Amino acid sequence: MSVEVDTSTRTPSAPAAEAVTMAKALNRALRDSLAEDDTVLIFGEDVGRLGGVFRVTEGLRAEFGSTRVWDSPLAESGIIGTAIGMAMNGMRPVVEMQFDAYAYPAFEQIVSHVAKMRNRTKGRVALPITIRIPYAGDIGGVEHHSDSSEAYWTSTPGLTVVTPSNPADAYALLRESIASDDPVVFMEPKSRYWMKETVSLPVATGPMHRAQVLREGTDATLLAYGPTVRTALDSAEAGAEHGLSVEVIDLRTLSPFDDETVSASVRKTSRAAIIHEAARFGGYGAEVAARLTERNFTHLSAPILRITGFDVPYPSPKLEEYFLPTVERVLDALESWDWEL
Amino acid sequence: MSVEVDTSTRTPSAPAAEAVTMAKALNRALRDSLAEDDTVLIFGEDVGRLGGVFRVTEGLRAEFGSTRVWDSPLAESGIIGTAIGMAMNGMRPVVEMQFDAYAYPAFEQIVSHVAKMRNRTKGRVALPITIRIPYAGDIGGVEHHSDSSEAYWTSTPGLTVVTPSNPADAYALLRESIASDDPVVFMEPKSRYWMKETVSLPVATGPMHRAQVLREGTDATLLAYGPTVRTALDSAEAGAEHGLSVEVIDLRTLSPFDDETVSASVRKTSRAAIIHEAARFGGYGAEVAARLTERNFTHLSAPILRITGFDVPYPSPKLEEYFLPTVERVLDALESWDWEL
Amino acid sequence: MTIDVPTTGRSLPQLQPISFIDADGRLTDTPTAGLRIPGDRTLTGLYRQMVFVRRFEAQVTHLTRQGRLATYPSAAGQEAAEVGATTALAPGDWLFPTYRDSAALLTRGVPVGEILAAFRGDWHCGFDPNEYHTSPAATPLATQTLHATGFAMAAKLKGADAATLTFLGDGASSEGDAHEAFNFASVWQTPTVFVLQNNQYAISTPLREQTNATMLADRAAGYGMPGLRVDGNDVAAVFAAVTAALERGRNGDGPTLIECLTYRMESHTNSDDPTKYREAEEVEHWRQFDPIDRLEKYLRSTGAVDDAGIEEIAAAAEALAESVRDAMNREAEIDPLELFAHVYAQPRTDLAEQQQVLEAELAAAGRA
Amino acid sequence: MTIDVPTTGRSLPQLQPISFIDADGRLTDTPTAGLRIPGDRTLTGLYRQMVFVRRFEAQVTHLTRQGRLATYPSAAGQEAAEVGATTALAPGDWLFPTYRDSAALLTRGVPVGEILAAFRGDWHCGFDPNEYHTSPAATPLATQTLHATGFAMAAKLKGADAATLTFLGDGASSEGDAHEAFNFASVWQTPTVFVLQNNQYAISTPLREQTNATMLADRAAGYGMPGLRVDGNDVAAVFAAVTAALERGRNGDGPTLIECLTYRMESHTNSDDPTKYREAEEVEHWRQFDPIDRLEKYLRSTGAVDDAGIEEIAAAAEALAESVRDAMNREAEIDPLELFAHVYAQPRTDLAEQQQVLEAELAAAGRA
Ligand SMILES: Cc1ncc(C[n+]2csc(CCOP(=O)(O)OP(=O)(O)O)c2C)c(N)n1
Ligand SMILES: Cc1ncc(C[n+]2csc(CCOP(=O)(O)OP(=O)(O)O)c2C)c(N)n1
Ligand SMILES: [Mg+2]
Ligand SMILES: [Mg+2]
Repeated sequence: MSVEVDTSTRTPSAPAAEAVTMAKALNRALRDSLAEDDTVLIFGEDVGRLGGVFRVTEGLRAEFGSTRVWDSPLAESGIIGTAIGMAMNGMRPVVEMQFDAYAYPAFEQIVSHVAKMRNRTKGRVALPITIRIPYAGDIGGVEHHSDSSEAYWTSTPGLTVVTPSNPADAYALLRESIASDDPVVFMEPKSRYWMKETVSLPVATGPMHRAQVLREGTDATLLAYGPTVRTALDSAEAGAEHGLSVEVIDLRTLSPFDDETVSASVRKTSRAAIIHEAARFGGYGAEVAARLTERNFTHLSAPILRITGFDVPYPSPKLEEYFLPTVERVLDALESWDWEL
Repeated sequence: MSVEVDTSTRTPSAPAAEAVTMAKALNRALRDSLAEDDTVLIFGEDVGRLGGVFRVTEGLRAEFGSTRVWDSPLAESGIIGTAIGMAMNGMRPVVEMQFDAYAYPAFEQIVSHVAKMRNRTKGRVALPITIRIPYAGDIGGVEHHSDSSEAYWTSTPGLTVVTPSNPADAYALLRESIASDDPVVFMEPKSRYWMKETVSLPVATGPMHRAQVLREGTDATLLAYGPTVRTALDSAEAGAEHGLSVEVIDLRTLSPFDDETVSASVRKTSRAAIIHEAARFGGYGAEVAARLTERNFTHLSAPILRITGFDVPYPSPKLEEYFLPTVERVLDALESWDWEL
Repeated sequence: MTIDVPTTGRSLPQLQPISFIDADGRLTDTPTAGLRIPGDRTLTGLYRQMVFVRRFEAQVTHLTRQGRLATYPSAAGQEAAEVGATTALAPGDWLFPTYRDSAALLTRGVPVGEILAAFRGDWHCGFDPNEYHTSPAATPLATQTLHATGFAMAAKLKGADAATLTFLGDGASSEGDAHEAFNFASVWQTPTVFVLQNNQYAISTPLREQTNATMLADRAAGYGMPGLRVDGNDVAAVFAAVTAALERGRNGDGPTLIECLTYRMESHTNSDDPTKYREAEEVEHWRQFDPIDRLEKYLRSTGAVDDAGIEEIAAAAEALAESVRDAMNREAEIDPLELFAHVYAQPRTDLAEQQQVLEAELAAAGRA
Repeated sequence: MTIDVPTTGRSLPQLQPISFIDADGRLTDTPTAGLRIPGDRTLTGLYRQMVFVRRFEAQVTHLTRQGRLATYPSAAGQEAAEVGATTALAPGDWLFPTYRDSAALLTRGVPVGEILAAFRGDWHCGFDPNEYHTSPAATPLATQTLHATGFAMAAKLKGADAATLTFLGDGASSEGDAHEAFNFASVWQTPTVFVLQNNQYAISTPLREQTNATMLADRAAGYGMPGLRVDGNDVAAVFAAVTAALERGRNGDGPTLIECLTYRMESHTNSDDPTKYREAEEVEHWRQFDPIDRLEKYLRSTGAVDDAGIEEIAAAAEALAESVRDAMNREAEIDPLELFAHVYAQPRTDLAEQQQVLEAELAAAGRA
């Protein structure tokens, strides 16, 4: 099942539609940003000659030269820390953390500086940095290559956290993130890098921070982002076979949360579940469940469910299938609700 | 108002009760652990000669010598990383991160190794490390000296997260943490370091992972931990003046969560709020609200409320009072509930 | 085995700290690695600024003891490093200071009230970094060394003439970020000068428990970067070394590490108790190396200053101290709602809602 | 200025890598910093193990291409560093390896199936660290250097005779953790040997974009620690240098940094494409420095091995390769419920509940 996104109205000059992967869409977004704005710089581990281990920066060094796109020494705190200095000097650095567990050495720079510089200086120093982080699992990666670290970033005031689930959004959200004057943690779902969609790039970019209803329904709302959007759509399809009309929302931006779109859906359906790969305890789903309940308590006929990875470290490849939230797990959750259909 | 904890039954050899601060109780716990177990080691920034910037390790280097208690070079990743190696070699290191924002340079070592070593090795390598982190604000500290970082640790599977609110608990929980074969992030509420309680140390230690009902009530439950326990107790007292019977629970252990104790209370009162200093979005309160709602939905007559710091970086000293959850903010929340008394 | 690596200038710094003026105010005969002593006019300016800085530190420490500031880390004793290094900067260069470097901010022209706003608890950074070409003072140790490197890299990419200077302490040199900054700066050949103020202590931790190296300047060789050790209490040496290093940077020759040997004469901050970890004699020992005394002696010996000049400077320093008292006597207007104003460029509904909560609380308390 | 600091042995390593046997199998006349060439019996053992390791790497790489392993980073070309360093360890010493060091694990006696469990995706670490005195192979770069330092510190505190050895790469040397480990080890004078395998690349990033230093061994001076640069493809040099460094450590003389100059002959892992960032000629160039060829020539020249001996070793290596195939043909039994078994020592209700969810799912799918 492929995600159908209506791109017809978003296309400015109607370039030819073609099947592009998310990796390619991201690559195109970087290319177009580099071409339009001289202050955009790309550096990090292996993003130059190699084009990144996921090939997202492929060809950019060749096209823009090694003063716009280059390989840095291997040190994540160094990458974020120098990006901060460049941003203070008028640049818009776009940096890659090779895998999300490898953003952790940069944690202090991200949390204590990237997130706080604007506030510290009463808005006088903006840090328009985009931190690209390939995240989540389902790629058969060895330890530390499949973390879902979004909760660390979403619980940090000052950061904007974005994650696309399909190529068109990947393009639009990355362009918007780079153009944003706020620092953005841009999380790329690794398992979706090679997902193809027929789309005419460039798509027009829209306002940031909006969730998107991908499928309408009336019985329950499934909330998902990044890698689990596909799971949600598949589950809605399977639910339909059981007579359930399930609405699916792709959150797209995790921080801030688009209450308007999501609460409207939840008030309509009265039941919702959030699906993510990360462990449940203290995961992003906790915020989603808590705030939806705060805002829609009397409209709910069941608690907001969290369908997530287990509260264990991300497992080795052979155990991934048991860890990751599956369509079956979603359907079990749907069934657990007390249906009075 | 001082916290009354019944210590009579917990005292083994009934030493004389005296007024001790939390800092002193922690100091005594460290002392007793060092005396009882040769493998206990204390090192970190300024924990030796100076006795720590909060004097929690005062006198320990003099008593146990510089091979048990010593000053390390100034590098938090180095401190945690070497503690890991020592633990692999049979030691029980107790290390201090001087302020919680200064645990961030050690984030990778904590999240990728401390939390995961046991699982990685199928239980063959345990890391009985206690990471002491002074946290939270209300001490007039300059930037980076008042963070509440608990959500980062509680959302990491593999870590146990503990925080005392009073001297007796400080003693007992620290002893238990050091004795635990699991790594423990031990969060010490800075604003409570000088709080005194009349207590006979050593108090007996109990099983870990239990919350404690500090005040019984029937109308609503206030959940708190560390620095906000005092706020909760004061609010309950103020609530009583308005005719509300408010139960107060000190969570004590944040991960795991003591569902038994807390759910029993929430089912009784049908209304609950969690109070913490950290920002709301993605804060620990989200987990509390989400899980209590999942488990007690039909027993709730209102959503679980979160009474927290705002979603902004921790402010400078002169703005602390506006940021921190106050008794007034708690009372406003209590009032917001639809009371049919 | 053939590996192409540059081998020029591969050496460790001289053991003897570079110094022009000794503790008695006389010219030394220490080798000075090609550096030349600044002229009397420059030295007189440096002297004047050191006197200002010392008076400033004393005044602020005093006000802090009175409870007018939440906390204060004084650089008393380190005036030569603070003033010598900062004065070497061109206006277009950028400074990346730490919490210890209020003296550098003062030298950079930041108004005293704006310097002290952070320590008084008004706001995290009280001045406009763009106006003074000076980054907010960093508290998380060594993090600013990477900002200085990145800023310099951007300057280099733009073809701008700006260099950057960052201070770090002996303690901070142990943090991973310091290493990463040295390495990035040297690989990228950025115009960055790392001024390592080795004041012998990181709070209570003495140098010998911080490093086993002969000197911290020895680190530089491991990055293919020049390293210098200077007498950090000789402002002439500091000024000359930093001026040359900035010049090197602007010429495209990359970064330099300069270790300034000095001593923290005061406690770490007002809440510290140094009697727990160091002897009074040690502090006394260092008084003989005082940076101001020796320069005064030297300038008197060359005739550059006389009693009248010294008095005029002292009087100006008094006026500065008074302006500090004045600034700290005026309470700053801080609007609690500013809590929400600067977190994001793009407004957020959550923050607007929370601002309403605070507005209601303020109204209820009769404060708004 | 009087600062008490040790000044003994303050120097940079010799430019010429320490080497006993050159690429043609002849004795070199390079100065060897007092090290002596190991005897023929030792060298023959090292030769044998290098042949095993090479066959092992080739076999595993082959199986990975066939899809039997999820990923594999081969150390082909680095056999001398892997084997020379690891063989120098006493059984009671501890090894702290990285993902690149399966060859070291093999040399340490870890069964092939247990080495490969992680790369096959069975479990993160397939062996019992306590049994082989070997830490799980670390993937987060340079983190293990601190573990090795801490372990050695504990050994020192206990008065135990154990030393530790940790491998790190040229890329990993740029991480903050490497710096912190060098510093902690030297301040604490722990018995730790840092073996830096400089194989010229960190994935695609060449050495010259990783460091501007003449050599990475130059880092050592900045920590007051001895640094050596050895020809990492001369197993005699690696073995002699590491043996001496371990001895130093055990004698209480602290850590040593040993840079082994070598080359990664294969791609970074099977999913890498090195044609994007290096020329085939460069790889060819390095073939002439092959660590096995030269030792074979040398041992033939001394008469320590002959055709028969070489054949016997090759045959044993074939048997090893077969055991690898066998091990990879046997599917490991992995119980999905083990997901929950090892996270905590103290059981948790949440995990018990979640285990029930998985049990129910398995039952529903007819799998349990
Ligand atoms: C990352 C980090 N860890 C710990 C601290 C707490 N701290 C503040 S100053 C200090 C000592 C710093 O010593 P040094 O770098 O020598 O500078 P000095 O204070 O002597 O100027 C410490 C440990 C901090 N600010 N940041
Ligand atoms: C902290 C961290 N950042 C990034 C990575 C991703 N990564 C794995 S291997 C590697 C290159 C390492 O190069 P080097 O240290 O030279 O070792 P080699 O692979 O050459 O043996 C990178 C960037 C990682 N594993 N850990
Ligand atoms: Mg210092
Ligand atoms: Mg390498």
